[in-house]
Amino acid sequence: MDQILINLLNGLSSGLLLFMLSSGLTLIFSMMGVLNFAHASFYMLGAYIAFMISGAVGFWPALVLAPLAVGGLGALFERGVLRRVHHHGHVPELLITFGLSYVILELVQLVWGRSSVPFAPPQQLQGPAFTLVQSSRDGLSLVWGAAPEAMCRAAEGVQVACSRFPLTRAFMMAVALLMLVALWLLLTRTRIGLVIQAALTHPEMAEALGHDVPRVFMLVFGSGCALAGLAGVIGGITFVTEPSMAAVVGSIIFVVVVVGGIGSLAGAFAGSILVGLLQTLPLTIDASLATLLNRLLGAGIGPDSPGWPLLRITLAQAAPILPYLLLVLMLILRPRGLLGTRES
Amino acid sequence: MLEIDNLHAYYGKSHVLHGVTMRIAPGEIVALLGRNGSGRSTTVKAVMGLVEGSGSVRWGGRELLGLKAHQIAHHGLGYVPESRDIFPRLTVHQNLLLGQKKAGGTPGVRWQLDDMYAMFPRLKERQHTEAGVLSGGEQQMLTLCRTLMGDPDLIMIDEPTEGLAPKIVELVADYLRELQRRGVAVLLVEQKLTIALEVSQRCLLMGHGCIVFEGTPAELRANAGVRREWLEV
Amino acid sequence: MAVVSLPRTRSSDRPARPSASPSRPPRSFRFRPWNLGRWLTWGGFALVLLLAPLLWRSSFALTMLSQMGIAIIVCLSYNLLLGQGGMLSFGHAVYSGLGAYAAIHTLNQVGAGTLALPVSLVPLVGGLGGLACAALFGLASTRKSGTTFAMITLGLGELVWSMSLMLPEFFGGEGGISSNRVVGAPVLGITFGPQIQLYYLIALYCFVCTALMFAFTRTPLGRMLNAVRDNAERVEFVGYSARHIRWLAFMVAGFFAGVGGGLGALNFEIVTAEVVSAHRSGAYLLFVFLGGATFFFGPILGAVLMVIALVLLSEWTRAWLLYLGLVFMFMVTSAPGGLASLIMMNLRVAAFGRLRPLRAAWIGLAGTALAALAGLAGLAAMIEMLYHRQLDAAMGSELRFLGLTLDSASPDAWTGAVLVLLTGAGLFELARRQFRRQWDETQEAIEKDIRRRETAT
Amino acid sequence: QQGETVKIAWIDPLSGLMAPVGQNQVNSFRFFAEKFSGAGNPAGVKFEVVPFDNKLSPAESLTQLKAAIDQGIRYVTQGNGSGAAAALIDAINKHNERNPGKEVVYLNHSAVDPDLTNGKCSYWHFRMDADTSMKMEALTSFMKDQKDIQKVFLLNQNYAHGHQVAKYAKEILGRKRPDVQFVGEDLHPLAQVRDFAPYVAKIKASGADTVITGNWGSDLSLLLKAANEAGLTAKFYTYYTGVTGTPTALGGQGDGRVFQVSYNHYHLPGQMMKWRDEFQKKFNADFYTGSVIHIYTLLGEAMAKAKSTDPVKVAAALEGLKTKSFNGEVEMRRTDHQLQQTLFVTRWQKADAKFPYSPENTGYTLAPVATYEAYVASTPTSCQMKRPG
Amino acid sequence: MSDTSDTPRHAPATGFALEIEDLRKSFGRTEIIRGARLQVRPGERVAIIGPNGAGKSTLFNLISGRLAPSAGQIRLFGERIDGRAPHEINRRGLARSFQVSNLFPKLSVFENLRCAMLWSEGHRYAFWKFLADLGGTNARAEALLARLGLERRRDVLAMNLTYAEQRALEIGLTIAGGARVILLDEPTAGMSRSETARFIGLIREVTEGRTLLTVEHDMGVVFGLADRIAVLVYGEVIAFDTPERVRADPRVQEAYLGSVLAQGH
Ligand SMILES: Nc1ncnc2c1ncn2[C@@H]1O[C@H](COP(=O)(O)OP(=O)(O)OP(=O)(O)O)[C@@H](O)[C@H]1O
Ligand SMILES: Nc1ncnc2c1ncn2[C@@H]1O[C@H](COP(=O)(O)OP(=O)(O)OP(=O)(O)O)[C@@H](O)[C@H]1O
Ligand SMILES: CC(C)C[C@H](N)C(=O)O
Ligand SMILES: [Mg+2]
Ligand SMILES: [Mg+2]
Repeated sequence: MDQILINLLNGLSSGLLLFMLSSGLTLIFSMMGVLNFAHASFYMLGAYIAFMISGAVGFWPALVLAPLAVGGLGALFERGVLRRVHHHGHVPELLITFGLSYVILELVQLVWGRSSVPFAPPQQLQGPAFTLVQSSRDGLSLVWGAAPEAMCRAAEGVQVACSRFPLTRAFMMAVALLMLVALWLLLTRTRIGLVIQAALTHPEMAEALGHDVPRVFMLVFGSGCALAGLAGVIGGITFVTEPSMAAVVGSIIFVVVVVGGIGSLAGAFAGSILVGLLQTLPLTIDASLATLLNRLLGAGIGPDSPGWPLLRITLAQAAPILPYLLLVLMLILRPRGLLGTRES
Repeated sequence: MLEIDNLHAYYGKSHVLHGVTMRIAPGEIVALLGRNGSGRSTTVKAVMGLVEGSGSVRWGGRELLGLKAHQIAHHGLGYVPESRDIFPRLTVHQNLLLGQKKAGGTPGVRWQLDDMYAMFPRLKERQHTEAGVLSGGEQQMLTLCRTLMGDPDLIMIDEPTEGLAPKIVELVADYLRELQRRGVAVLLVEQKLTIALEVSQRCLLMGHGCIVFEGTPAELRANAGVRREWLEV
Repeated sequence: MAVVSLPRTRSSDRPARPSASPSRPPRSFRFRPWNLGRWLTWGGFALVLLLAPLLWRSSFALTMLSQMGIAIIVCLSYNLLLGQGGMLSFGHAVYSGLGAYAAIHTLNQVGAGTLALPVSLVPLVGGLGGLACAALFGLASTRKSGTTFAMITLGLGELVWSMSLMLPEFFGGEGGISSNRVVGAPVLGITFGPQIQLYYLIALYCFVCTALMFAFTRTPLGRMLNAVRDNAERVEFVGYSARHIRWLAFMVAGFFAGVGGGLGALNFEIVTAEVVSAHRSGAYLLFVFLGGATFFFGPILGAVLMVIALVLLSEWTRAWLLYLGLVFMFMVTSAPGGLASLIMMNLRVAAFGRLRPLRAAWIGLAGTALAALAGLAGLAAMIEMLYHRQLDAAMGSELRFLGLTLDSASPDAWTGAVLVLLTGAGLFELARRQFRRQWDETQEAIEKDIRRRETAT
Repeated sequence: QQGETVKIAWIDPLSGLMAPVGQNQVNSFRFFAEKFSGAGNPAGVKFEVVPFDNKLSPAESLTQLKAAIDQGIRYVTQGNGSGAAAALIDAINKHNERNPGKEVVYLNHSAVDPDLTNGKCSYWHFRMDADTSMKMEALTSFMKDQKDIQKVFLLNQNYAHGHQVAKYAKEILGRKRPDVQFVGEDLHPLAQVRDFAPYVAKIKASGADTVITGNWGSDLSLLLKAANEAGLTAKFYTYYTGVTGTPTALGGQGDGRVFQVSYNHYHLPGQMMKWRDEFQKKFNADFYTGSVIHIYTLLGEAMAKAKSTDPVKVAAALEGLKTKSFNGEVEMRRTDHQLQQTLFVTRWQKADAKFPYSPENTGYTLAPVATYEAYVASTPTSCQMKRPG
Repeated sequence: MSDTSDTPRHAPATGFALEIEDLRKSFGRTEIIRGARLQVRPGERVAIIGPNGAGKSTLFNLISGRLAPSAGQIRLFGERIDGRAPHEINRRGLARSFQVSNLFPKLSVFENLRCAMLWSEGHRYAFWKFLADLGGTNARAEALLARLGLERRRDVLAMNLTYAEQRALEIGLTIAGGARVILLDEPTAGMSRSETARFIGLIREVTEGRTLLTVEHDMGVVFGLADRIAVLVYGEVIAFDTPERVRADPRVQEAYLGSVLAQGH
C-alpha cells in the first residue's frame, strides 16, 4: 500500500520536474517553432549558476537570481545569434542550438570542473516532508516530517515499514504547479501567445499591425530559458549537479512536448505527468512477456525457446524505451498529440 | 498629410521604385493604378517600412523612412496587403483582436468589433473558425477589418476587391466612402478601374516604378492615350 | 532561404512574391558542369581517391582516409533525405548502424564457414540490411513530413538505441560484436588484412556509390523528390503519392547508409551499439549541413570534416568540443548554405568572369586572412591555456602551442594572446568590410547579367 | 636499456561521461611516471605517458591504437570499460599477428570483466586490477561473517560489468551463505537514470537489509542519495565508492553503511601515505587507481629481467613475475596474466585520528575493516593461453 | 510500384464528363455544401459563380480529392471518384489549379512543368532512367513552356516569378498532365485588365477540346469563357444555364451580381 503511494508520488514528482523543463520548451519549440537542442543545457546552467550564487548569498536569493541570469543569457543568445538565422528555417536554428549546447557544456566544465559539485539543498529543504508508516497492526498512517524512531521500530509480531518522502521533491512539485499557473496566466491574459503564433507565419504583417515582433521573440525565448534555469536549480538540489545532467534529460523533453501536443501548455503538463509515470511505475514490475505467457497460457517458455532474448526482457528493463515508443505511436496515430491543436 | 518625395525601393539588389513622389491629404481617397509589376504594392510596402527604401516619406511632418513597421503603425498608418496575410492558425476573432494596437482596444476609436461584424455579417458567422480555412473572399474581408481595428488615420489598401463577389465589391466601395466620411485618408491600389474611378478623388498611374500620370478620375477617363499606354494591352 | 527548412505550416493566403528576404542567395544559378567538366570532376574525384594514401602514408592516416570514404557514402545518403527531400531525420545512424550489424554478423558467418561469400561483397549485405530497416521504419515515419517526421525518426532512433543495450545477443552489449575480416581464400592475393587493401575496397565503393547517388538525383524519382521537398501537396495533384516518393527515397538512402555501415564493420572489425546512437545521427546532420546540403557534393566536404573533427581534433586539443561548438555557431550564422555554397558562389563569380575586379580584394582579404588566423591563434592560445590551467596545471604551467611554449601562469602570455587576437581581429574586420562591399557589387552585377539573359532572346 | 625512454599510450576517455575519472587516472599515470623513472626502476628506463582520448568507445579506441602505434609506441594501457578492453585485446592480437616485430603489449589497469582473463584471455594482455570475481570473493568472505545480512538485493548497471557483479554475487555469496536469500535483482540503464527513488522504493518493498551494487559514478552517488532520502537503512556493498564524484555526493549520509572492496585504500603504510598526500596537494584530487603503481613496478622489473624494452621479451619476462608492491606480494599469474594480489574491504565513516585521510574533503573516509591475502581472493581461470612461436 | 490503377485513357463516348449528385460536405457543425448537383458534358466550358463562401473552392476540393465528401457521389466519366486520394483522381484524368498559386518554388519553371508531366508520361517512380534521356517528355515540356509564353523564364526558379507569371505557371502545371477535365479556381484573380485579356486567350487555347470548370468573380472572364454558368449559393446550385439566361435571372442578381458597377473593368 505505502509503496504504491510512494511510487505514485515519485512518478508525479519526476513528471512535474519534466514539466518544469518542457514548459520552457513548449514556449520555444512549439510556439516559436525553434527546435532548441540547448534547452537542457540552460537547465544545467541554471543549476551551476545557482550553486555559485548560493555560495555567496544563500539558496533562496539564488532560486530567484539564477533563473533570471539564465533567462538573460537566453535572451542575449536569441538577439545576438538565433535571430540572424531565423528566416533560414528550422534546421539552421537547430544546428546553432546544437553548437551552443557543446559550448555551454565545455564552459561549464571549464568553470566548475568535470565532476559533480556539492550543491546541497538548504536546511529548510533537507529531511523528509512526511513519512508513511505502514504497520501490520494499525495499518497505514502519515506523519509530517520524520517519524519518531520508536514508531518505525518493529515490535515483536508486528513489522513496520517507514517510507519517507523528501522535502526537496515536495518543493519541486509545488514550484512546478506555480509555474503552470504563471504560464497559463501569461498566455491567456496577454496577447503574447497570439502575437507569437501570428508572427510565426507572417512576421511582416504582425509588425505592420504594430507589434514589435523581434522583442516578443526575445522575451519568449528568454522566459523559456529562465524556466529551464529554474528547473535546473530545483533539479540541481534534488539530484546531482554535474556536467552530464543536461544529456540525461536531453531528448526526453522533446518527447514530452510532442506527446503533449505542439503548442499546448496543458498538453505539456499532461505529457509530463504521463511520461513521468511511464518512467517510474513500470520499474516496479518485474514481469516479462515470458512470465506473462507462462502464467496465462502456461506456455513453457524458457531460455532456449525462440525469441527468448525479447520475451525475457522485464517491463522494468524495458522502461527506458517506453516514452519513445509512446512518442512514435502517438505521432502515427494522433499526430497532434494529447491536447495539441494542430500538427506540427 | 502624407508626403512622399523621390522614393526609391529595392528588393535585395533589384531596384524597383525609381523616385516616386506623391501627396495624400487627410480624408482624401487616392487611387494608385497600373499594370502588374508596375510597382504599386512596392510603393505601399516601402511607406510601411516593409521594403528598404531611400528618399523621403513624411507623415504629419515626421520622417517615416528608417522606422520599423510597428513604429510606423503606431504613428497611425494602416496597411492591407494584397497577399492577404491573415494569420491562418488564429480564429477570425483573434485575427481581429491582433489588429488592435493595445490589448482590449482603446475607447473613442472609430471602429469597434461590432462595426466590423455589422459590415460583413459573413465574418460574424465564421468568427470562431480558423482563419486559414476561410474562403478567399472571406479572407479578403477579414484582412480589411483587421487593419481597421487599429484605427489608422491613413489606410493603404492593396487590391481590396480581389476575389470578392460583385455584390461585395459594391459594399466595399460604400465602406471606402464611409472611411472618408470618418476622416480617414485612403491610398487605394486597385485593378478594377470602374470602382477606382468611382470612389477616388485623384488617380495616380504607375509604370516601371514611376508615377506617369496624375489627375482626377474625369481627366483619366478623358485621356484615352494614357489609359492605352499604361493600362490596356 | 536555406534549401532545407521544415515547412512552417503553409498559410493559405497567396504567396504573391518571393518573400522579400533582403539577402537572397543567388538561387537563379544552377551548377551545370558542361560535359567535359563532368568528366574532369569525376576523373579528379577518382584520382584523389587513388592517390590519397600515397600522400598520407602512416597507418593512422590510412584509417582516417578509410573512415572518410565511409563517411562520404553515409553523408551523401543522408543528404538524399535532407537536401534532396527536405526530410530532417534524427535517426540516420539507425540505418548505417543496423547495416553494420548485418554485415558483421554475416562476416562472422563467413568466418564460421556457414556462409560462402567473398568479403568484398559483405558491405552489400549491410546495404540490404539498411534497406530492410528503412523499408520497415519508413512505413511509419514517411507517412508524415516536416517536424512530425523529424520527431518520429528521433523516437525510432532512441528506440533502437535503447534496444541495443537490451539485446546483447544481437548487439553484443557495450562490448559490441567483433570479427575478423581475413577469412576465406584470398582472391588474387587480396586478403584485406592490410589496411591499404581495405582502403581501396572502400575507395571503390565510395566512388561507385557517389556516382549512383548523383545519378539518382537526375532520375524522375530523384526530381519528384525535390518536388515533394518544395510542395508535397501539389505533388499529389500531378499524379504522384508524396508519401510513396518519400518512402522510396527513404529506402534508397537506407541502402547506401547500410553499405557505409557495412564498410565500417569491415574497417573496424568490430561493431558496437554506438553506431546506432543519437550522437552518430546528430553528427551526420551537423556535418552534412556544415558541408552544404544545398549542393550534391556538399556532404562530401562535410564527411571529410566530420572525420577530421571527431578523430583528429580530439588528438590535437582537449578543447575540441568547444571549438566544434563555436565553429558550428559561426558557420551557420555566416554561411547558412554550408561550405559548398561558399565555393559555388566563387565559382559563379568565375563563371561570369568577374573574378578580376575581385582579385585585388581577394589578395587584400588573403593578406589579412593571415592576420585573422593570427587572431584566431590568439583566441585558441587563450582557450588552450584555460584548459591547461583547468586540467593539467599540476603538470607545470607550461604548454606547447603551435610550436611555441606558453606559460599559462605568466600574465605576459595572456596579454600577448589578447594583443594578437585584437590586432588580428581588427585587421580582418577592416579587410572584410572592404571585401564585402566589392563582393556585393559583383553579385549585383551578376544578378543584372542573369536578369538580362533571362529577358534577352 | 639504461636511460631509454619507454612510451606508454594511455587510451581512455578524456571527454564525456567518464572524463573526470579519466582525468584523474591520466594524472596518476603522469605523477608516477616521474616517481618511477630512472632510478625509480631497476631497469633505469624513463617512462613517458601519451594520452589518447577514446571517448569511452571501443571503435574509437582502435583508431587511437593505430595513432599510438604510428607514433612507435609499443605499450598500451587502458582500463575504463571492459568493452573497449575486449576490443583492444582483439585488435592487438590481430596487429601482433599481422605485424611481427612490431608487437604491442596491453597493460590493463582497471577493466575488471573476468572474461578478459578467461574466455578472451590473450598473451599480450596483462591485468593489474583484480577482476570482478576476485573482488566478489573478498567481499563475500567479509559478508559471510556479517550475521545481520539476511536479505540481499542486487542492483546493477545493465551492461557487462553489472551483469558480472550480479552473477558472481549470487554464485559466491550463495555458496558461502546458503541462508541469505536474494530478495530482488534489478538492472538499470547505464548512466541514464536521474531518479533512483523508484528503485529504492523497490528495494524497500523487498525488505532487503543489504544491497550489492557494482555501480560507479553518478549511478552510485544518485542511488545512495535516493536511498538516504527515502530513509532506506540497508547496507551497501560496492566496488567503486572511492571514485571521483561519489564521495562528494555521499557526504555525511550512509555513515557506516557503505562498504567498498578494492585492492588498495587510503591508509596504506609508508611511501604510499606520502604519495597520497603529495598527489592530493598537486592535483587536489584523490589517488585511487593503485594499479598504476603495479604497472610501473612490474614493467621496471620485467625490463630489468629481460635486459630490454622490447615488448616481446618484456611480455615473456612479465609472465609469472613475482614482486612486492604497495599491497604486499603480487604475482602476474602465468596461466591467464591476472595479477594475484591482496584485497581490502573498507567502510565509509567519519575521518578520525586513526584514519584521517578524507576523499574530496568530505570529512569522511573509507576505513579498512578487513584484509584478504591473495590466495583468499584468487579465483580459478579457464584460460587456454596461446603463446607465440 | 503498386499503381496498377492507371488512367483509362478513353472513356465511354456517351454520358457526362463529370457528374455530381447530391453532394454534401460539413465542417464540424456547419454544412458548407448542401446537396449540390451538377452534370457537365465532355468538352464544354462551365463557369461556377457565387457569393463568397458559397462553397466553390470547397466544391473543387471535393472533386479533386483534397477533401472527402460527407455524402453524395462524384463521377468522372461514369467512374466514382468521391473520397479517393488526389493522386488517384489525377491519374484518372482530372487536374485542378489553385486559388492560391501552388508551385514548386525552388524548381525552375521548366522543371515545374516537367514534374507535372512525368506521371502521365508513364515515367512514374523510375530511378533507372535519366531525365535527360526522356526526349519526348522534354520536348513536350518545352512546347508547353512556349505556349505559356514563359520560354524566356525557363530556368528561373518559380519563386522568383512575378505574380502574373506565377499564375500562368499555375495553369501550366494544371494542364501539363494532359488531363481531360480541368478545374480552374479564380485563374485571373489579381490580374490587371491587360493581363486578364491575355489570359482568357491562353485558357481558351490550352483547354481546347477538354472539359473546363472554372470559378471566377470577374464577370468579364465568366461571360468571355463559359458555355454554361452554374450559380452556387450556400452550397447549392441554384441555377445552371447559358450566360444570358443566368445574367437575367433575378435570383442570381439578388444573390450575387448586384448592380452592374463591379462587373466590367
Ligand atoms: N519579393 C520580391 N523580390 C524581388 N522582386 C520583387 C519582389 N516583389 C516584387 N518584385 C518585383 O518588383 C516589381 C514591382 O512589383 P509590385 O508588386 O510592386 O507590382 P504591382 O504594381 O503591385 O503589381 P501587382 O499587380 O502584381 O501587384 C515587379 O517587377 C516584381 O517582379
Ligand atoms: N476546413 C474547413 N473548416 C471549416 N470551414 C471551412 C473549411 N473550409 C472551408 N470552410 C468554409 O466553407 C465556406 C466555403 O469556402 P469556399 O472557399 O468554398 O468558398 P468560395 O465559394 O470559394 O468563396 P470565395 O469565392 O470567396 O473563394 C467558407 O465559409 C469557409 O469558411
Ligand atoms: C519545430 C516545430 C514546433 C514546428 C511546428 N511543427 C510548426 O509548424 O510550427
Ligand atoms: Mg501589387
Ligand atoms: Mg474560393
